[in-house]
Amino acid sequence: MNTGLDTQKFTEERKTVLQSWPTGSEVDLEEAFAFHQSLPKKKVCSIRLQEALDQQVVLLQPRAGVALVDEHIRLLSFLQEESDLLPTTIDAYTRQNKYADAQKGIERSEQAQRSLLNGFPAVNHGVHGCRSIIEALDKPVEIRHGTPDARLLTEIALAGGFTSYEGGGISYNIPYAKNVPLEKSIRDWQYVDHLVGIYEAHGCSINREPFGPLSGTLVPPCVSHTVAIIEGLLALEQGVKSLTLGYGQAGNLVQDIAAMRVLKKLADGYFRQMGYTDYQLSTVFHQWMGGFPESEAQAFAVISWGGVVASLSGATKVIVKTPHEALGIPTKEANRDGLLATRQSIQMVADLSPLDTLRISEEEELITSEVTCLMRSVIELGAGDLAAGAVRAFEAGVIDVPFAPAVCNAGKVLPVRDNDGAVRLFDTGSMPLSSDILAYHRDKIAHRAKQEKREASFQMVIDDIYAISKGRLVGRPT
Amino acid sequence: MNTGLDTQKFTEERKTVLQSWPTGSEVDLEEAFAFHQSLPKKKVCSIRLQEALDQQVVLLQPRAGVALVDEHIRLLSFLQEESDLLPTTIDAYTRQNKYADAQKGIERSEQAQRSLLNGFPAVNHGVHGCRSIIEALDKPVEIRHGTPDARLLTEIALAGGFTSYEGGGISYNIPYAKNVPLEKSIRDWQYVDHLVGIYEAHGCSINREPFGPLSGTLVPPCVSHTVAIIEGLLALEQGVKSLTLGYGQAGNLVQDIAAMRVLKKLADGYFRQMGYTDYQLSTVFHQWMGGFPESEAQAFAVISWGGVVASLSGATKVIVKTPHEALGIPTKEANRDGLLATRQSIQMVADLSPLDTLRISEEEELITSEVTCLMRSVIELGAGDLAAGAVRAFEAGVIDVPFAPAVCNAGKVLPVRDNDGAVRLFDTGSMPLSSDILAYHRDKIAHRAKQEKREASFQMVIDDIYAISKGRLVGRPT
Amino acid sequence: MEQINVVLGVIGSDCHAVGNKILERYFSAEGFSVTNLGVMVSQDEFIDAAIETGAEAILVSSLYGHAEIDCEGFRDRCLERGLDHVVLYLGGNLVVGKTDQTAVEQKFLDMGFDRVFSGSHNELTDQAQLLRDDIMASRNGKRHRAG
Amino acid sequence: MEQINVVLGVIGSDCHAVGNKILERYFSAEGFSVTNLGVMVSQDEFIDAAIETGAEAILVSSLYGHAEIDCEGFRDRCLERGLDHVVLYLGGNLVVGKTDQTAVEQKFLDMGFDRVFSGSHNELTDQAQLLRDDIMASRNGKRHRAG
Ligand code: B12
Ligand code: B12
Repeated sequence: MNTGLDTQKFTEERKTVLQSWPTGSEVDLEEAFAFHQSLPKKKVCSIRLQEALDQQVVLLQPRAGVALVDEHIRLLSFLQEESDLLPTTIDAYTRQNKYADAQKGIERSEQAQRSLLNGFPAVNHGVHGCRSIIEALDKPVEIRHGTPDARLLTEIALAGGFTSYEGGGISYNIPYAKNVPLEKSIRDWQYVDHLVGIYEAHGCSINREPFGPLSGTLVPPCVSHTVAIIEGLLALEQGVKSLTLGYGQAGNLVQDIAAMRVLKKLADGYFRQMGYTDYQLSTVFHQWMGGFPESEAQAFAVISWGGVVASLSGATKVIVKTPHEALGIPTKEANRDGLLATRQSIQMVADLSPLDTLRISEEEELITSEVTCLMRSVIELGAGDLAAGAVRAFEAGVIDVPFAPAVCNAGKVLPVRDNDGAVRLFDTGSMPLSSDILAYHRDKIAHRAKQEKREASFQMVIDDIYAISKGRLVGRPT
Repeated sequence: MNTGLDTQKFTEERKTVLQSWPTGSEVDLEEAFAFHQSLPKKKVCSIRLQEALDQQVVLLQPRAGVALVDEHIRLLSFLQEESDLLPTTIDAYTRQNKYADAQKGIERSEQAQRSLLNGFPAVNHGVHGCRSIIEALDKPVEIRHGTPDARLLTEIALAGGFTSYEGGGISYNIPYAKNVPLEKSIRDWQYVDHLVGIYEAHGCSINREPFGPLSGTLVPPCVSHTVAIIEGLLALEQGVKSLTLGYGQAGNLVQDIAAMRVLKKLADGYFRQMGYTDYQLSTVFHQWMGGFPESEAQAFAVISWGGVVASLSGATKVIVKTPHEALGIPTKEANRDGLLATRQSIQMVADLSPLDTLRISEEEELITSEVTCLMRSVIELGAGDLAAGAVRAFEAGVIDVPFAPAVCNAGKVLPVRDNDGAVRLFDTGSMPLSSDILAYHRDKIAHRAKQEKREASFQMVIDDIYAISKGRLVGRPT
Repeated sequence: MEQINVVLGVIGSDCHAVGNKILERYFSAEGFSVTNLGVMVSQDEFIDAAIETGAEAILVSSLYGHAEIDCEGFRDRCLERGLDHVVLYLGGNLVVGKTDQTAVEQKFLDMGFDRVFSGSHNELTDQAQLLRDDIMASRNGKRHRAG
Repeated sequence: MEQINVVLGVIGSDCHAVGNKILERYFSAEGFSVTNLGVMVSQDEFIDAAIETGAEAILVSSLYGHAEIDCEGFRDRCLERGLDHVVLYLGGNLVVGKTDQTAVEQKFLDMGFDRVFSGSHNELTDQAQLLRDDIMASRNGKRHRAG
């Protein structure tokens, strides 16, 4: 299945996709290309990313989405000043293709005069709804969601003028779905990437961003990096040209800097090895994606630390949390405050030359070896078909995302922090890591257990899950 | 003048001091010793500091002080939960010995039902007022002020049961006064230290903390370290046993960590060299002391970064700012929020092993050489009398604090940031630094000037002064 | 101790799995026999499982903000399907946005939930004890209704 | 350009020196002849210096929160001492605590200051121009009184 999709089959499939909800009929590709070509440079995501790459600055992007178009435009206009890139976060019904439920949410939001949806239902609002967003704003806007089958959403969003699109067949299935087979989501995302490829072929640049953080909860860098590299390769194969690979802050400074530094190196290595040379690659750092503290002051500290690490790790962009994170969808003011704190943090450390510690280099080597083990296995399992390799890798537990809801994920791996707070593997499940790597993880965890005078256990994992929300990185016994 | 004060002269002087305001008559030393000896351990500052030194944790201390006793107790009780050490910040009239003005402030505050003073007028409230504070709280309380002649305030505060006392003959003159001769303030602080020595001799532990940040504005570490070491030596000579030396965050991670690491090493070196062995030495890191951004979200980022660096630099305690810093004396909620953000920041990085970068070691060496140059000159100028050496050093501009208001400070030195954001010397005035050090500073500044395509100038200094309040560390041209 | 069956899950299109895994472990460790349906569970799936296992309580989570829509009519549906005495608990981030928690909890109590735990940092402390008590009360025909 | 003399300083027991040094530079660069009294200046010291130098404006800073007490009666004192036409400016953190800035400014305008710049991050942009205009108006007997 790992090939550029067949054009004729794709065209047939498109018909069905576009017919699955009335707004599908609004999509007209030729007209859409013209719209994209008419966009001013400042609204095109990949152009803005290139500037950031050249200038080595970090771009800020919030999350935001509400039920109604006008309200959503007001929200984004408010956030625009403090953002470099804008989002349109899609609601959870649309993510599950429940457009009728989304419609109910729109109606009830109109009645209630407040958003009852946790995001913007782009399919229901259609191409015209999307266009009014793009037209009203002065910066690139990205669709951010979590949709296993995003074919219709992509059709409408791209025709609607969005120049950047988050997601992937693995990263938008494993953490976001329960019963969707991985073959299906990967196939549906090949459709998405193929469509993006068509836009690219017509001179319309669409940035694609696999979702790095996965379950957002103690994900070891080697797991999310492997997924990011696979999704990058799958996208390139369909003709994608602008890629942003992501990583969710794990919390330990050394591990986070190392992870971000090798992410780009590793990806470039695999991309070139597979024969791709004509692409733009940037990185995105997600501020802490796990449970937040309820206190806004403490949340600001978490956000600020995320800003600092985004900058120290050389990310191209950072996805910004808000002081309301633990409580609910943020008000626009809380959202802006997250941006303000993040920018201040970034700019206070932006002038610092890269940290030159030995421990960062060692951690870079470790992650590189780990990813090499996993990728080797994925490639072997695929026997020339990377998509098939990915599916088999998940079946075999070669890639195993902690705390993910999807049944196609083995769920045997258990991460826990070491004494320095770096995420290590307590139970390595079936991940084919070399014996010296396994020993390294074991030793690191044993060291912590000894410091805490207790056995490493599931309780220690739970303590680590709660830790940041209770005010610290490592969940020590009290 | 640099000797333990003569007991008889001291006793005579005390009489005059205690008579300078009616509440002076409340002081009874024997009764005060008994009160101190009756204090539970948790209220004694040096005991709490020793715990922190042993456990290698950072203690948090806010600033707080209002006009009226009850209101002040309510304020500190509110802050107590989130603090490890408590403050009593003294108002600016008391600092200038204007007790009559302070009295007016008390009366007007009673009328207005809000504090019209920027701190707690301890002299006016007397020993009994102070005692009610100490009795009402469960943690050590320190007097924090900025008083060139603090003799009466010290008498009342120590008799009142405070177990920690900030200030020094240099650090509470140069940044806080205009026309007070340095001989006089140093002499008056020898009185203070002598009194502390008497308490120590009677088994009552009083922690002494020279004020590290000085003008709080681009102070090069070598300047504040030299002052801290001199004040430490002057205090030890009068019998002080528990010392906390301070440093104000300069903003560049490498320079700040290096500065904090060498502060303790250098001080221990000079103390031992001068024959002192029986003392407790801890350090205090002040979160950013210069102008703050007005936005509370941005202020939180500054505060959080200060918390992170306090922890990474191994401080024993940190003095915490609030999100209201740029605007005015904080509400109690804003004050607590500063503490919450700081503790979250500290605890998120507390588990990280010390950073092992070469650049930190190089910066440590630089600061060590600089301080060695300055201290050598001070000791030479003193010819056996350190206090005299200090006075002459300021006369000669050997020590020169940037942006200080005191006329006894040369005011020729001009600091500016280098391209990494470290504070360097643009105009070195008359500071006797070796030629290679001078060349280093010159080169670093030239490098920045080149990057910014402009000459280093006073405008660059001004840009740096404003920078943090405008959202970044280095004041680049826009 | 006698076995008490309960059903656990995350309602609607909600994929938040972390809290669910911890809740399963907590209530199991506290002696309940837990049927965990995981994430993305519909009202009918909850009720089917409760009937099948003879559960005395259904523990519903909703994190993603759509509880108002997803939980509507849950109690009625239980009654319709013959679950007269089942204890209904709800927890998580129940509405879209930061809101006054007491008002939020009242809204869901009015919908027929027996207890509501809103706000995210819901430390698991005495919830198992409350559940045991509520189930006992329900057996004696006194179903607890807070508020 | 003709020389205009102004007096600058920080009032009361206030030691904040940084802003003062920048203000000196700013107004000098803008062509005023500035007599900077530095920090901790009493009302009478300001007035003495203004009389001595024939200053047409007194620029007062107060950062530390005691402006309400320190500035009381400043305008009357000027009049008493024969400074009928002097322009009075005030800037800094004028009251204790974070407060509504408009109300604060009004309070000091009512005290007789011609312009009040409160809040800390007072970017120096058009203050020199305003001062020149106000001094001209004052020469023509029209003393500006905002508010
Ligand atoms: C991690 C996370 C994710 C991960 C989830 C990975 C996974 N599959 O599990 C990812 C990144 C995939 C994700 C996705 C989304 N998320 Co999310 N997510 C979070 C986050 C940061 C932490 C959740 C968590 O794991 N906490 C740790 C666990 C241990 O705590 P818990 O889940 O709260 O559960 C405890 C308690 O609530 C309580 N409890 C829960 N249920 C019950 C029931 C009973 C009976 C009892 C007694 C107790 C109880 O006990 C649990 C254990 O202690 C929260 C914000 C936060 N809390 O900081 C947002 C949050 C829950 N997510 C949110 C949203 C909106 C989404 C999305 C819709 C995306 C979007 N629009 O931004 C999608 C969801 C799509 C979908 N279909 O559901 C919102 C919900 C908003 C609201 N309610 O107003 C939150 C609050 C963030 C925010 N402020 O915007 N998310
Ligand atoms: C650095 C600093 C100090 C240093 C000062 C060193 C020195 N000698 O200069 C030290 C540490 C010594 C210090 C001490 C104290 N400080 Co102080 N300090 C600050 C701080 C952090 C920055 C001030 C600064 O230099 N800013 C940079 C300069 C460039 O800006 P600026 O001073 O605001 O001046 C500009 C504008 O205000 C404007 N402006 C000012 N005057 C005028 C006049 C005119 C006519 C015009 C047009 C414009 C104008 O233009 C200036 C140049 O741009 C501020 C808080 C902040 N702003 O972040 C607190 C602050 C001013 N300090 C404060 C206080 C209370 C004190 C103390 C009393 C201690 C205490 N209780 O906490 C003592 C003062 C003792 C005394 N006798 O005065 C408070 C004042 C509270 C209030 N008003 O409600 C503040 C606001 C902090 C706070 N939130 O509590 N401080």
